Amino acid sequence: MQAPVNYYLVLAAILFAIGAFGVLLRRNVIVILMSVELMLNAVNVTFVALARKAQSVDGQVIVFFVMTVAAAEVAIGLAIILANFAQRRTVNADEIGLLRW
Amino acid sequence: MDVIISFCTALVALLICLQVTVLLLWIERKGSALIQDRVGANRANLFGGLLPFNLGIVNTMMADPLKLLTKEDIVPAAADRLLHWLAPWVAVFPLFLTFAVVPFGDVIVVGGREINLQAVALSGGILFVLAMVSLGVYGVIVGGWASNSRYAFLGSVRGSAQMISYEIAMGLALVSVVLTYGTLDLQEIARLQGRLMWGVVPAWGVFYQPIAFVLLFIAGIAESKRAPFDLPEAESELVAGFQTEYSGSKMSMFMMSDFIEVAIIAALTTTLFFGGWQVPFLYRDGFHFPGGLTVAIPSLIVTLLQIVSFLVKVFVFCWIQILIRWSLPRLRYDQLMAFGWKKLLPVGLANVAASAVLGLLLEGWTRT
Amino acid sequence: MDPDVILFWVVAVLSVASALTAVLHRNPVYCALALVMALFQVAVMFVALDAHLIALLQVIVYAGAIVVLFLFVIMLLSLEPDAPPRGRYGMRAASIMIAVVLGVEIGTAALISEPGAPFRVPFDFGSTRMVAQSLFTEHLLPFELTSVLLLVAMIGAVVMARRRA
Amino acid sequence: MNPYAALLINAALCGLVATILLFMSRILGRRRPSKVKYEIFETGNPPIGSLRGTRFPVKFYLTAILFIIFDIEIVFMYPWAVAYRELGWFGLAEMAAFMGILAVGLAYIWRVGALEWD
Repeated sequence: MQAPVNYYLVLAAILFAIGAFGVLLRRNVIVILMSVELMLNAVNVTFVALARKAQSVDGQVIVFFVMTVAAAEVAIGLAIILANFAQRRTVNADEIGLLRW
Repeated sequence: MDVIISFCTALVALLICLQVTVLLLWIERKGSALIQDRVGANRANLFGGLLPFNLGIVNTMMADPLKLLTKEDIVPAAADRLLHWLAPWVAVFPLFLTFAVVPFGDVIVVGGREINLQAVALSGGILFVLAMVSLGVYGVIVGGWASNSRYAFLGSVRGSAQMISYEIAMGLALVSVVLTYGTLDLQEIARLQGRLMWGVVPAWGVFYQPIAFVLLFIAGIAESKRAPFDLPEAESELVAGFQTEYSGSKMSMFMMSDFIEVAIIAALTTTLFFGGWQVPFLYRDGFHFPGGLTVAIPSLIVTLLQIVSFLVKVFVFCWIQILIRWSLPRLRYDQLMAFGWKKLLPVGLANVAASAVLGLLLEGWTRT
Repeated sequence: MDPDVILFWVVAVLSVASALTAVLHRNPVYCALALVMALFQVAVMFVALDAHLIALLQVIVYAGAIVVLFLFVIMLLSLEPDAPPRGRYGMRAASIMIAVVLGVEIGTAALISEPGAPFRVPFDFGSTRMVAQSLFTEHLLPFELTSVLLLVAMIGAVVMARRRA
Repeated sequence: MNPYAALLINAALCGLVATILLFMSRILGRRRPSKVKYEIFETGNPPIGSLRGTRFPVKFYLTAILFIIFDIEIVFMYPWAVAYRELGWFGLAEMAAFMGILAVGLAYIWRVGALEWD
């Protein structure tokens, strides 16, 4: 692998920005969660790229934990969305507003 | 040169996959007839039946796919066109690819060049198989959703829930296999099974991991969505499940994906539990029987024997799956889920724990 | 041109395109499928960066599980495609601005950081055994905490889902 | 040869075959469009209403979520399984604790009845 690690770091930054853009722009909570996933993945790429640069496998191990957090986040996040949808019939972030019901 | 060799092995892997699938189609027809005591498909013939004899197997194998491929292709007006087209492709592609990592022979040396009879020698072979099988869900989900039909939708929701439920049992079975061999490489696993236990019994995985074998086989059958786990396409309830709105070659691709999954499960059980391409007592230079009897065999024949042994084993397991498919009634949905979550999952976890403890204990004993 | 650099550009174009689709498409199902595409590209990046185990696990976990859950929820709620966005131009402009600034900022930080000379990594870098050694010895505590996190997620999801069932 | 290059060749080949298969009916099959043919199949009845808007039991969703949790657990088990001989009893104890905590979760959801389908 000869493509400099920095290339991948920049690509990760772009993906992270796209994810952040989605979180800010979209009103559909499910799509917002997807954008968060994208951001987490961009971070994973950064970890792995830096792990390679530092020649330490730690960065790869952290990806495991990020994956776990992502899975837990999606599970709980979607559970909340579902419970909320049952109550209010909407997935629009503007209309959900309050976290209490 | 490397590229050409790689292309050839890839082609062989794909052809094995396609041929096994087509053969399965025939075996399914004739086998079901055998089981139900009837003659089975015997009408397909060339030139409108002018030939005095029936061409049998070739006929069915040719006629069935040809018929399906020349049907009209229908996309319902209410469907999501792009996804409707995408779904069969997504259903078939990862399954085709799975065969690339299954070794169908040992590494052979031709003209001073080592050729691995495994299209892709991936070090994480088992994980690759698991990943590709887990991608099979997409064909079902996308197909059912894109059709915009109630039957298709119900079938796809049922189907995907079933597939992911049994994937866990499958994953656990694979973990215990990895515990036994200590590697994720399928070729390595096949090679390790060439040893002998106590000098007599071939060290096949099934002797080390019988429970994992049963788990993997059951989970695999559920994964292939065939009876007794054929709820996603239960004819009597859901017409054809997620493939209701498909016709022609797209429908045949969904059908094919089921058959390929049958073949994959057979290939996987063969590789992990029944020695892969190994023939008992056959080594690179010929047979070495435990009594001291030795039969020398040229290496080309050895390779051929190994490939044939792999294919024979695969067909045996395909046949067992077809036997099961035509013998058992369909489960109810609650039974299906309860079986996956309340039986297979705890058994799988217990099996992993037990094999880990036993493995370490046995290793301690052999060391002292 | 070096095949690795070609690979990088292919992956870069594909991943950015699919990420944009995932973020911008109005139909949530398409978003989810584009997200799978983007996550695949990430898996390819992992392979290129010698993280072979992680790459396969990425496909199993993200494509095989997480996005399936997304699709499930979208299907279970039978969501219509979102209405085209109306008004809120300020908000939209602001989010584009923020995203661009963020990307440029992190991107330059990455670029001006010590130039990445191609390293020779050990032959088995990123191998399963190596990752396992690190994961189960050095990172023992986070690993055990992970199980607690998963337990909480499991219980939480069941409680939330059964609330209305 | 790099296995990933081989994988790429394989993927190209498989993708090509799958694509050819996909378009086979368009090429070989004849087309006789009619209105009824393009309707959704509902055993002969004209379809009523739209599918979009009907919802499904939350059970399916719960299955998917439990699947994710156990999938992650299995993902952690693979590296351990590969290296467990080197890790020895210590690694086994770690994994036992990990599995034990998740087994508690399994017991809980079992007790609560989240695994029941009626």
